Parts: sequence; C-alpha cells; structure tokens
Amino acid sequence: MKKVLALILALSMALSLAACGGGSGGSTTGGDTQQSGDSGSSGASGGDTVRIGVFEPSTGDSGPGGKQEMLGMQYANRVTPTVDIGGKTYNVELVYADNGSTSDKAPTAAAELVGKGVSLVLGSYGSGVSMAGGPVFDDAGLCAIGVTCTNPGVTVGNDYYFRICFLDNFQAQVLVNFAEEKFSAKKAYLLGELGNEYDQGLITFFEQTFTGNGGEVTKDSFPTNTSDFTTYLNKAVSVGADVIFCPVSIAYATQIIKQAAAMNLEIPLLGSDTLDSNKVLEAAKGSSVQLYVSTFYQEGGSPEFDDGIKAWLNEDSTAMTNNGGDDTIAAVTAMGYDAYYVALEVLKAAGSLDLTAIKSALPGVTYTGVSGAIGFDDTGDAVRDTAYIKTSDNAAGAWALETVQTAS
Amino acid sequence: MQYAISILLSGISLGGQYALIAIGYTMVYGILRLINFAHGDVFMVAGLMMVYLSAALPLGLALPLVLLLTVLLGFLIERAAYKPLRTAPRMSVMISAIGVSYLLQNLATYATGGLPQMYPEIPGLSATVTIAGTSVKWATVVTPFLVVALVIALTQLINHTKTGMAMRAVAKDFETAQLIGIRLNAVISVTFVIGSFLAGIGSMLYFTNYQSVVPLSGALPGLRAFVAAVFGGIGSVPGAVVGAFIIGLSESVIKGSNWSVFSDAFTFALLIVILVVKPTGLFGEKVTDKV
Amino acid sequence: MSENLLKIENITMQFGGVVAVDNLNLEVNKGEIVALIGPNGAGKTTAFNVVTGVYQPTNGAVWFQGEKIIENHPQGKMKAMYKGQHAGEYSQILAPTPDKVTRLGMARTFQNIRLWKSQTVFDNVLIAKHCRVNSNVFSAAFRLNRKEEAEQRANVEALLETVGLADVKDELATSLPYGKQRRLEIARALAAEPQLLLLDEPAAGMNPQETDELTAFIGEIRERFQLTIFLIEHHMNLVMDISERIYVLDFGELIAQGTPAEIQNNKRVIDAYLGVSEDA
Amino acid sequence: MKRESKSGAWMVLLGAAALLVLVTALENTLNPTSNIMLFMALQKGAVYALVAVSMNLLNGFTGLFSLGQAGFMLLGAYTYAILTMPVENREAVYYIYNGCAVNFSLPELLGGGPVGLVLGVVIALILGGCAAAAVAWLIGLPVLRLKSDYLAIATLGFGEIIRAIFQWDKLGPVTNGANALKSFPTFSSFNIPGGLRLSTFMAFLLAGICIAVIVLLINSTYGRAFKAIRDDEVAAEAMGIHLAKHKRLAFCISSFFAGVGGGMFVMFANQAQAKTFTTAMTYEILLIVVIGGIGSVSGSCIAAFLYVAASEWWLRFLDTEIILSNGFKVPFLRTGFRMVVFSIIIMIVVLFFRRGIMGDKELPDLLRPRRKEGAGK
Repeated sequence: MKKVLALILALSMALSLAACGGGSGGSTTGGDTQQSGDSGSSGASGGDTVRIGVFEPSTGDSGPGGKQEMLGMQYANRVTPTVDIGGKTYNVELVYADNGSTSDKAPTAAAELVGKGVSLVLGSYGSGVSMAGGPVFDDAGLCAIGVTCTNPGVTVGNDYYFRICFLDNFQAQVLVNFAEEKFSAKKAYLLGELGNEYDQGLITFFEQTFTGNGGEVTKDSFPTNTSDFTTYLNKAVSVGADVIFCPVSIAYATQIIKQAAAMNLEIPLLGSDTLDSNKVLEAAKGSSVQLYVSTFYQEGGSPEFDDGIKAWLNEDSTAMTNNGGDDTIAAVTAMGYDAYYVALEVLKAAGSLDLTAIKSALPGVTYTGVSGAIGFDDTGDAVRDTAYIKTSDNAAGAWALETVQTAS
Repeated sequence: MQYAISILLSGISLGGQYALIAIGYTMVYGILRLINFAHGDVFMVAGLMMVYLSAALPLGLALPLVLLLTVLLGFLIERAAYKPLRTAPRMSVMISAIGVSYLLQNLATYATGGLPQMYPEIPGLSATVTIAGTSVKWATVVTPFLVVALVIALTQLINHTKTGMAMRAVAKDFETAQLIGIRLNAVISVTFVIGSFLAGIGSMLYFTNYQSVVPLSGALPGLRAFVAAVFGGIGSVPGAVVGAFIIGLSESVIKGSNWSVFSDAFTFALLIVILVVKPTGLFGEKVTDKV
Repeated sequence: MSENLLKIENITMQFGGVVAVDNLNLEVNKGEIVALIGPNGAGKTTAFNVVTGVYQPTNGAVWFQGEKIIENHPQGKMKAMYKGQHAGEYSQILAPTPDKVTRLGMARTFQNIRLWKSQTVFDNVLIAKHCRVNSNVFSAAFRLNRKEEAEQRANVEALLETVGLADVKDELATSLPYGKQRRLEIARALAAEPQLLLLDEPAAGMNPQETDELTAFIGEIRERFQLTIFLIEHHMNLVMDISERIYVLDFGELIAQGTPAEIQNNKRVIDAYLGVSEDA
Repeated sequence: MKRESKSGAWMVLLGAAALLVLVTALENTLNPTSNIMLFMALQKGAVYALVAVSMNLLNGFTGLFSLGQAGFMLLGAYTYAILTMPVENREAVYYIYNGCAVNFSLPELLGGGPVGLVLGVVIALILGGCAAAAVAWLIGLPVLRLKSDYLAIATLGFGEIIRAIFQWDKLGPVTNGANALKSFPTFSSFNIPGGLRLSTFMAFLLAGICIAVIVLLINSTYGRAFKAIRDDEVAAEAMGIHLAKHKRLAFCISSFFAGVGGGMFVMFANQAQAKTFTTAMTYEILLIVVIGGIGSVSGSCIAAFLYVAASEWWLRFLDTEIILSNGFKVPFLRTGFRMVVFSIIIMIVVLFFRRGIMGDKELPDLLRPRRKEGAGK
C-alpha cells in the first residue's frame, strides 16, 4: 500500500516539475499562455509576426531530405519575408520542429509547433512522420500542408492535412508506364526497406499496376540498417529482371547504387522522388549505372528560381552543407519553396490568423509555382497530373530530363 | 550457378567482416563477462574517421591514423565507462555499454548532420575483379584470407606470449589472476586495444564494400557479430570466427531466398535455438554453478 | 510405516570420471539427530545436494517418508564411464527440483550462508512460507488472501520469538552478526515447515561460545518442532554432543557408522582424520 | 500491510484522487494549445512510467534481465489497434490490402457511444496485454532457462523476430504490413467535445491502475518470492520456490503490462507501426529504469517523466541555433546537439549515480528516518 502512496507522490512530483517547465515553456509563446480559450483562435499571438511551422526531420534516415525541403522554405522566406493579411503586413517567421524521422518522436514535435502557436504547418518529408503527427494537428485544429509526403494515408481521415504533391499510386503508375515504354519491361525486381510504409506502399502500387499490365515481379524487403545489397542485386540478375525498382531512402539508395556500380549492373534502376538527391547523383557519378527517378521538379523549370537559390547556396555555407555540399537543386527544395508560397496564399485568402478561417480558406486556394499548378481536391490532395522522369548523367554528375509523364 | 557463387562470395565476405567484429565481442566477454554494446559503434566511428581524415590527409597517412585513433577510442571507452564499474553488478556495466553506444551514435549524428558519408576508395581494395562471372571488389576476395591470417596471429599471441597468458588467466579467474600479480587493468586494456584494432580493420573492409557510413551503420553488423560470437561460444576466438562465417553465409542465403523478410529474424532464431540446445555455443566451455 | 524418515540407497555421484560419492547407504530415523562427517572433500555436501535435489545422482535412490523421491541410473555417455556399483538395478528416473523436495518436507541451510541480502530478517522468514501458500497470484495481488497472509505473519512473528530474533526482525538480514545469521538461516528453513532439517556445517566459522549456543539451540528447536535433523559438521564437540548416530565419509565412501562413542574409537576414522587434526 | 492498511489505504486513495483531480484541473484550466507540450509530456510520461515499471518488475524485482519489452509493447499495440479501429475506417487504412481481415470493432460491438468507447478501449487494452502475456508464456518455455546476459540477448532477439513477423506483407490483411494502423480511439477521444478534457486524465488513470496492480503484486507473497529469486536463486529454490513457475509468472505479468503499455503508447502516438517498436525503444525504457533506480517503482515513475520531459521538451532548445542580441552565435547548438547532451547526461547518471534517483528505495522510505518496511507490513 505504501508503495502506491509512493507512486502517487512520485507522480505528483513529476507533475509539479512538469508544470514548472510548462510555465517557462509557455512563456516563449508570448501572449495567451495561462488563459483557457477555445482552441480555434489561439494561433494569433505576438503583434506583427505570423509563424509558420516547419515540421521536418533534420536527423534520422530522412534527415538529408528534410533539410533540402527546408532549404526551399528558407529561401522563399528570404525572398518574401512578409505577407499582407487582412490589410496588415506581417513578418513571416519559420518555426522548426525536428521529428527525427521516427513516428514515435513525431507527435511531440507536432505538439511543439502547436504549442508555439503557429498558424499553419508545412511538412513533412516522409509520409510516416506526417501520419504520426497528423492527429495532433487535427486535434488542435491546425492546418498542415504536406510538401512531399506522397503516401495516400496522409490526408485520408484527417480534415486538417493537405498536400501539394502527387500521390504514390500516381507515381508508381508513371514509373510502370515508363518502364514498359522505355525498356519494354516484362519482369521487375522490387526492393524496399522492411516496415517502411513509403517503400512498401510504392512497391505495392507498382506491383499492382505492373502485374495488371501482364508483367511479373519479384519482391524483396531488407531489414533496417542493411548495408549489403549485393545479394539482392544478384538476385535481380538471376531472375532476369528488366528493371529494378527501389523506392528507398537516400542512405540506402546511395549504397545500392554504389554496389550496383561495383558489380557492373546492367539492369536499369528506377527510383521514386526520394532518390532525387545530389547524394544519389554523387554515388552514381562515373559509373555505368542507369538510374531513372520520378520527381516533382526538374532544374531549368524556372530559371529565375534556379539562379536565385544557387546564388544563395553558394554564399551561405550552412545552406550548402544542408544541401549535401553542392548546388544541385533537389525537387523537394522546389516543392518546399512552392509550399511556402501556398502557405502565404492561404493566409492572404483567410484574411486573418484565425485557425478556423485558415481552415475554411485553404481548400479553395490555387497557386502556380515553380513545380506547376497547385490546387486541392476533396480529400485535401493536390490536383496534379504531371511527373518528371530524370536520369542520371553519370559523366557530368547531373540530372538530365528524360521525359515528362502525365496520368493516363 | 553464377547466382549461387555470388551468394557464396557475399556470404563469405560478410562472414569475414563479422568475424573481425565478433572477435572483439568475444574477447571482452571472455574477460569481463560484458556484452560490449558499444563495439559496433566503435566500428562505425572508425568508418567516419576514415571519411574525415582521408579528406584532409593522404591515404597512406590516414589509414594508420584511423587504426590508431580507433584503438585509442576503444581504450578510452574502457577506461571511462567500464573501469569505474568494475565492482558494480553486471547489469550496470551492460547499461553503461548501452549508454556509450547511444552517445557514439548521437555524436556521429551531430557530426554528420545525419547525412550519409561516402567512404573513400582504397586503392587495391576498391578495384573490382570478376570471379566466375560475378564481379566483386577485391575487398570481398581479400577478407577471408586476411581474417584467417589475423586470427592465426591472434591465437599465437594468446597462446605464446606473456600478455596472452595473462589474458587467459584473467578470463579463467578474475580474482585469482589478480592475486598472482597480473595487472588486471593492463590486460583488460590490451583486450580492448586488440578488439578495437580488429574492428578498425573490419570497418575498412566493410565500408570499402558498402561505401556509405551513417550513424547507425555499426548497429546491425555489431548485433550480427555479437550473435556470431554467442553462436561460436562466447569467449572463444576460433568459435567467433566460425560463428561469424556461419552467420554471414546464412544471412546471404536467406536474403537470396524468398524469405528475405526474415533475414534478421532468422539470425536471431538461430541464436535462440543454439542457446537453448547448447547454451554455451559451439565451442564454449561448460560452466557449472557451485552450491 | 517405515521407521526411517530418510533413506539413501546405493547413491553414487560421479562427475565425469570422478566419483564424488560412492555407493552411499544411510538412514535417518524419525526424531533422530544424525551427523555426516568426514574430511574436506569427502563428498558430504555432494551427498546433501543429491538428497535436496540440487544434483541428480548418477545411480541409486532416495526415500523420504517411505516413498521413493529420487532415483536415477547411468545413461548416455555415463553408461560406459560408470565406475560405481549396483549398475542396472535402477530403471526409473525421478528427479524432483529442490523446491519440490522442500515442499515434501525437507528444508536445508547452506555451508556459506545464503540469506536474501536485500530483505529484512522478517521478510527472509516470511518468504520461506511462500511454499506453503495456497492462494494464487490473482488472489494474492488483489489481497483476497488476507486471512492466509495474516496467519503467516503471525506464524513468522512467533517463530522469530522462539528463535530469539524478534528484536532484530526489521534489520536487514546481512546486517546481523554472523552467529545470528546462522540462526536466521535455520529459522528460515523452519518456516518451510519441514519434518527433516538438513544443516550444512551450521557451526562453520563460529567461535567455541557461539558453537555451544548453537548446540543448545539445535537441541531446543528439535524438541519444540519435533524435528528430525541430519547435519554435516566439522566441529567434533558439537557433533559428539548432539548426534545420536554418526556416519563417516572419506573419499566418497562410507567408512564407519555408529554412536558417537563408537566413532571416537574407530581406527579408520582416526586415520582418515590424520592430517586434518585440528577438528579431530 | 495489516497494521497500516486502514489509514494507508485511505491515504493512497486520497493521494490518487488528488492527483487525478489535479491533472484534470490542469487540463481544463490551462490553454490546451499553448501548453500542449506539457500534456504531451505528461501523457507519454504516464505511458513510459507504466512500461518502465513493468520492466522493473522483471529486471529489478525478479532479477531477470530481459530486453524484449518493445516486442511485447508491439503485440499489445497491434491488438489494441486492430480491435478498436472503427469498421468504416478499415477500408481506408488497409488500402493496400483492400480492407482488413478482422471486421469488427470492440467499441462498436459494445454499443458505441461513450460507454462503448470506454468499455471497448479497456477490454482491448486488456486483450492486448493478454496477447503479449500469451506470447511471453510461449517464449518463456525455452528462454527462461537461460542466465543473465544470454537471457537478455535471447529476449532481444525475440523482440526483433516479432517485429519482422508483423512487418511481413503476407500478414498484411491483419497487420497492415509496413503501413501504420490509425484512426482508432486515442487519448484525445476522451475529450468531451465542448466539455471536459479528459485525455491526460485517461492516461494517468490507466497507467495508475496498472502500476497500482503491479505494486500490489510486488508486495504480495508472490512479489516477495520474486525478490528472493533476485537475491539468491539457489536459496530461493531450496526454500521451496518453484523457479521455473515463478520466473514464467513474472515474465508473463511483466509482458502483460508491457502489452497494455504498448496499447496506451499507440493511444498516445495516434498510430501503430511495427518499426516504432525497436530495440532502441527497449534501451530507452531500460535507461529509465536505471535512472530511476533498479528495484524502485517510484523511481521508475519519476524517471519516466523526467526522461520524457527532458528528451522531448526541455532540451529541445539545444537543437536550434541561438544568436544572442549582440550577434554572438552560441557555439555547438545545432540539430543533433540535444541528443548528444542527453546521452552525456545519461552516461553521468550511469557512472556517478549508479543507484539511480531512488536506489531500491521508494518515496516513503525517504520520508522516514529508518527502514521499517517489515514493521509496516
């Protein structure tokens, strides 16, 4: 019995500690900390600043991608640091929360943004964390705009999650069409990380479409933190695959490509939007690997944007490091840039910082960004019918546009 | 056929790399009865150091320096995290090991910013060679021979030098060894030095093969190598090597089959079966409790 | 039915090629105090461990209260290696774990005291009552066994009173002086409600005065709990004072048995003890 | 226990009630949006406290070093999620597998509405615990014979195997393969729209009840037997404690509560996904147990809240660059620094405060001049 008492005391102690912390944590949000109020209107804080939450991973597997996505937003914020809402000019402040690429850290990261009183959230790179954070935004009545989270599950069942990118079923279909047109592929080898819903979702869609068209697939999943992919690649050779589809995260992609290069793999590799990264490009450089990725944006799509961001990357060394050490523009960066402007459009359309107004204004917003026209459908997904397919020019170490695919 | 050879090759090379890590586990366990969870991370840090040092220094200088620093790291970890806990219960030491592993991973994340780092090409090892139609890196081919050579050297050391004798004495009986004047701390340090040295070599072979270093790179090879050490009978160097090759080969075979989902699970299932059937592993000595 | 409470029958214990106990036969009758003595390494503790189920004998059987509780015969590799006698006489395998043996009514102490270090004196004794508990884990956790629990606590209080540890019942067991720890270990064994108490060198490490106290104490508890006691001991004073019969082991073999007076005059026993004369 | 039981029980009930009232009061007076971190930390802390106490029951009180906690949490989490997810959402969640093989939902079977929700959630949590306990029983048959580190590594292995099985796409119609399970009732489902907010209250209530049961068990005759096994296995066996049976019992009970904790974890995290329940999570819980003090329930609870608050909240500022008003950039602060500082803190605790916050004492022991445990009972 005494221990129960002990427990109670312990809990209350921890609680009081937490409450102290709560006070100090709360004070940073300014304004309305200790007052109870309805959750719909608490976003409005501190005078002339509007806060936009950046819900992105900067550590973990998706860290590199998350950083590149943030670069787009940061650049956009440099270019357009203010916004006029309801006839008043506000400074836009980006508020970051690292979701660590894991779905168990995502809810608290999301909560941090909610707690800091942001008006709108952008992100995340990686669908899993978006889905984990989603309900927190949903509860708080805070709208989130997914930038490159392509898994269908992100927006389904969540009224407050929107996104500006295409979905995985579309992406998989595009890649299947491409594989069939370009390589007359009949056999495909699909490789993804075990338990990663992004990988497995794309693989499943690819399989469904590909086998639906009469193709044949072999599927494999590797455990997290695997480094040895030679066996898998050899297996692809031995089953006589015409293409290898590996929609994996950047860290794995670089290894797969390096190992494919070492074994002189002749089968073309197909990748999804995650592979559109300069790290991947660097891995393929100088090898004979044929690499094709589907993506949201191709450098050259908007010269003004390209030049501007490159200039910024070259003068800001931190930004350069976050971009992976060179000034190749990742599609996710372009998407992050567009997402920022979509967010501004939403705020303008809402005419106030009231979360309810933002929620009702968001679905109607349209915007034409560097990656194309953006609008939302009933579930909150982007109306998009275009994907770029890029190939790696291994001699130059750059991406070359292969084709532009539209939904068929 | 070609496929079978490729699986065999990658299995043997994996096995060799695991063996180099497993020896570190098995020697430390033999002496301290401690699962040195940080060992896999030492392996990863060796990889990262190579990445950074080779960018700044010529390879001829970077290679020995990496080995030296790895050895130093192993030595320091033992002094800082395990030595103060020598009289503490085993669980505390094991937790300290988990803590060190956690710290190394987080430091690596901090240093790299979570970005995968490309391992430099090592001339000779990185070149490819074609065996029976399968093209592989020289590192793959060299690994098993290098492992056997190192293990022979190590067994010579353990069986025929004074230090080796002291190591065996400490492994047999901690307290008595101290009583007869063996400098315990020196022996333990030597063990960590040898273990880290082999992990350093292992990391060179491993990352030459697989090229990219991330903060969690050490976790999986570390775990597998540990399983290999247990499998072979923890405390026994030849056991660790045999165990590592078995684990490496079986991993390769499972990956090549239709059950690749279970390649990790299989490793552990194998471990559990061994532990239950023969709890001290293939070559382990039987220990009976005295009442 | 049978008069003897414990009967060790043709027990041989062989570790690899070493025969630790060779064809041991002995009986302990109800109400007796019987001692098993012998020089160091004679196999006394091994014999104890066989009786209490810690070791499985290589060959032979143990009877308790007229029932066969332990039996074994050489198997597998041991079949060829077996050096003892009576091979082939036993065919059954009975190998109860030590806890089962205890529940049958035998409780023991250890040569090197094995108390539960982080527990109080009271809890050490209370835990030993656990093997007599009837409630299951649910009724125990949800306190549906209040009556049983209260009864046990009262029992333990009384027991501690009897053995003279009531005043230190809230101390940590390990903070007691050595002699009291011994006493506590015996109290703990008594809490398991045994008929046969096995004491493994109860006076080891004690000074003469403590030994005398212990001798008296053993006598007391035997009266009070109507116990049968089987003990291993080096202190000859204690053994000769309280034992009714003595068995002598040397190199695993029984070399003598009889009353204290007979043993004191036995030539073989004296020979066996030469060289370890401090105890003889 | 007896002598104090009357007044003690009242004190405990009062204390528990006071705490719950306090939590509810906090939840309903503080602005839920600006203080969301506080409530997140409290909820996660409550869940981790339960899981840490369940691990402590095994590692601290029975002396069995098991590292399978995350695996058992996973079992509880999936059982909970599958049993409570509303049927209408299943099609969307299992979109890859064209719907779920399990087509009922406990809250709906029990009539829906608030009553159905509470009953359904509680029953699902209990069943989650049972699933974990059942698997633990099976696993325990072979592995509980192993000693210390071998047991640790074998249970760790089982955790990994369980995870691989749940990620296997052939089982997709039940487990949803790699995809997360979501849209099941979470803690926030207990907030009454327009009325009382009860999400944190719910987390505390559930965790509190479970921890209370564990504490009752620890102080029962079975708990004492566990402690005897921890202190000296040979002596325990010699005193008639059936080792195999009691170890299995401790293992199953610990797993049961880990399973319930897993269910609660997904109520907190809003989604259940196998890849969350990694060895790293087990280590995290182990560290909480160590920081709190091996063998101390109150220690585990305090440590759980401190750990969660520190790692998820208080130290977060370390991850963002701070530029002081005079243009001085505070060194070291950038992404990842938080975890470095955090792991250094852990190492300091492990090395220099070896016995953790509470050692093997409980809070009341500290308030008392001398140890009087035995008398109290």
